[in-house]
Amino acid sequence: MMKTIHPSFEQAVNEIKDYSTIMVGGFGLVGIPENLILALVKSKVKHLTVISNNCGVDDWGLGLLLKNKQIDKMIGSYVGENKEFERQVLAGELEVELTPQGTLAERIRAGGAGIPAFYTPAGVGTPLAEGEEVRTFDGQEYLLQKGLQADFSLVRAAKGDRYGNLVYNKTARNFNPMIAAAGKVTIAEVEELVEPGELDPDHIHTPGIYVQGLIEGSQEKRIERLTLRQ
Amino acid sequence: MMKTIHPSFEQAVNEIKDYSTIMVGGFGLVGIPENLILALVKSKVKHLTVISNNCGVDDWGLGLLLKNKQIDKMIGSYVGENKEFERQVLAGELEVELTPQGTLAERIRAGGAGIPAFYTPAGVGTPLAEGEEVRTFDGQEYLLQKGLQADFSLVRAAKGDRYGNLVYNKTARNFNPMIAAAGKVTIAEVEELVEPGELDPDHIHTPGIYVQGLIEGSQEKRIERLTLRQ
Amino acid sequence: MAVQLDKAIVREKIARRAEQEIESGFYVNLGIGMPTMVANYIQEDKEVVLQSENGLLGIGRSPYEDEVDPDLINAGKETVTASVGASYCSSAESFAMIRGQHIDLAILGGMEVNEKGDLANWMIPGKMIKGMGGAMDIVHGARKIVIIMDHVNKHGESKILKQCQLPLTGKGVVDRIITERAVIDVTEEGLELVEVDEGWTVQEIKDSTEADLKVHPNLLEASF
Amino acid sequence: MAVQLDKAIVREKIARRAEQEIESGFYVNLGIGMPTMVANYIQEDKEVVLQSENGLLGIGRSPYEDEVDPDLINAGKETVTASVGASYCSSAESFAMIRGQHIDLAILGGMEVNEKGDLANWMIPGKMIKGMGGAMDIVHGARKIVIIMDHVNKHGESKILKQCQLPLTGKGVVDRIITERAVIDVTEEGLELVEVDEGWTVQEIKDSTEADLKVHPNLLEASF
Repeated sequence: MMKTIHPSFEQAVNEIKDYSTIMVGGFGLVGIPENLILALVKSKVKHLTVISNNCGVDDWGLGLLLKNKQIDKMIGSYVGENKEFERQVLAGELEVELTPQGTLAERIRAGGAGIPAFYTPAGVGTPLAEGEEVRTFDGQEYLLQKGLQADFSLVRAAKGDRYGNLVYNKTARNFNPMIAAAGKVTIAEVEELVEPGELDPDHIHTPGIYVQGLIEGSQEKRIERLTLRQ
Repeated sequence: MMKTIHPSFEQAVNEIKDYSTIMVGGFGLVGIPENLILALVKSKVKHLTVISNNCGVDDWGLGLLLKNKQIDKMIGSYVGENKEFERQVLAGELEVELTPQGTLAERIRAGGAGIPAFYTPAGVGTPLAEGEEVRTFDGQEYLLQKGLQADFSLVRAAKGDRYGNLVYNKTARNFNPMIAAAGKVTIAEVEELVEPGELDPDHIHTPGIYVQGLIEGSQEKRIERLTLRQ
Repeated sequence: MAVQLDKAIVREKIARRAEQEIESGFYVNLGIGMPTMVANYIQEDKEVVLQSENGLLGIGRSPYEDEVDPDLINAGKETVTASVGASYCSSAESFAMIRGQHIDLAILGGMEVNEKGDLANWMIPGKMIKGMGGAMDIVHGARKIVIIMDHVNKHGESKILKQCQLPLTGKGVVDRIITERAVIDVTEEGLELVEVDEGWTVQEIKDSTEADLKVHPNLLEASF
Repeated sequence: MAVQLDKAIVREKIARRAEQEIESGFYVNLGIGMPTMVANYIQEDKEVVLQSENGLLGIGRSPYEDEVDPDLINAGKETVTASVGASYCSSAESFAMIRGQHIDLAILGGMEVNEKGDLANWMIPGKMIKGMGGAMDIVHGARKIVIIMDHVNKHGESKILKQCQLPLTGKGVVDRIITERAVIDVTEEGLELVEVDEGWTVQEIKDSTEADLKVHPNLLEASF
């Protein structure tokens, strides 16, 4: 069915209020909803809890929200590309919860899929297991991990139709499908908005049921580590 | 990388021995690996534990294995289409474990994904919860469910390439992707075998890593309930 | 013959009333059997997406003969078409949608419902167990669960009980019951009669219902 | 300058030896940094599929300038191409592959390994925490875990210890350690020296290794 097509990025993020928990798709700078993030920066909404694999770089992606001190807490797996991140953590301005990447992906998937908790081997015998529930199945130890949900999910897709169906391009898929499903309200920034019926029903990565609003946006697609064949 | 392309269905199921646990894709008669099942019937392998959503009908699909008394135990969600099934259960010849369909799908997915156990609301407060672990998260009760794996998984796809990448057609996808991932050895019956590179890498439903062997087969595709527009 | 005609009329009446539960913008799962019939009565001005738990989001109408694809069925194993904008997915993804509460409404059949919203609709002890299919997942997944069924069984006994006698499908899962006689809501304080069909009095509904019924202050009479 | 050259030679030597762990027919995950270099030395007659945990099964060579797609990177965030027969997937599916033990081999970097195969490679207390990325999942997922690292740290101290001092990435997860001096297996009875590089004696390896080393009866000397 027809979803909201937002007239501007400002309006797309308009409902996101202080103290919201947001999930943001992407791995590094690949597959991030660039313009939705820029709109959040402009909105000056603050005290956000952000769930995303990384936290951008100092001058792009979620790094911009960070620089603007809009983030209170970050849940991710790798935040090493960002100096301001380090500064804020050491200064006690930013709370950080680091979680293994596969655990993060599965926790988000579980959140969208109505699975409250599951067991995974990652983290057993490490500092992550301290104070956590460890349980043995078939002689192997596993950690209990809980599903994650968000008030708002921001994702980026290559194409989206007006019914909210999304397809992603190459490794820009990454965390986007699970994040789309785990948000109470999911807003998709698409490179190309198409009509229902234009996407092959066998090729849709995110079914429209998970998406509440869409907006077309043109992407800079900054490259973090250009590596060429010599 | 190049996977085994079996020269015959007999050879494709050759490794399956008595007392094996096998998973078989399909929902009703849709998406079942017809010829692999027929080859299993011919092989006379017995004492099988079969994990599949349904158990075919009396004269087609897994119903043929059943009629041949090759199945000791069946794990599925709905077996109501099969009179021989009823007879064998009442005669104590067949053990049956019924599990909610969504729980079955998730247990198989967990088995392939290295998740030993997870919690789900389905079955709480019903006879299924008797003797099982019930646990409360955020005020809601959930049942612990364990992942399922198989010695052999038999799936059917519309297309497969020689690297084992598979794509499914419409609702013939159903349980096949999870079953492909949860088998120690997965054999795919494909309607069309193509060369690596012919399938769009963005459209592959089952990555080749999950598939050990393939064989091309032509399908009858019997229809259980032909329903036409008047 | 007369009885059968009555049965068809009763089923249509229930299906038409159940259709009113569907709001434009809803994603809906319809159970096998009578609930599937509800699709025939969905008003054209409503935008509704029907989900089938075997991996189809966007069930279309039944196919013409030359449109039949044996790979395209609904959860009742009937041949269907896909609507414009539909998508296919695996059973795991399909139940992720359901379990994750992305479906707005499920309309399911019932054998028994009790005062606390417990539902029994999957097995009769002593009869062959067919299996629960997706029902146990759906009753915990969809945001609203509406049960449609005959008010009484073939012996004339109430199917709306103080306590379910049959093994449960789910505990405290039902939001509303629609029968050919009445619409009853499950509330924190028990069952509440909200609508009575024409030809029935409140007293007759109470008399044919084993469970206790409060009457909604704004009860609709002769409502459908 | 001489030191840097030495470093490059050492890294290449380790990478070339690590390549020998890869059998034709393997699905392999290569960690960020030195492990990624191993890809450059994979012999052409081996059929190998490289997995990248950000959702690519089938990493190809680096792109020429006109082939660069900003949407196509490896887990080290470097631009790559996809090999013929590759496929893309979500991060959840990618780690399902890993956790479900579908990856034959992972080659990862290490800071410390101990006698029981414990690995530390993600954080140094007091220094900024960057995060563990996918390492904690991979060490429990791939069927064989090979750690490649310098034999000693920049102070000349052994990185192969009786007890790891740094916070662990995984407990009892390492199968084999490859350094520029030796190849050491983790066995039920502790560490076992299986190969010694040319220019080193068994005694020198023992002296530069804090952990106890048994010597394999068929030890290979000057092996790489």
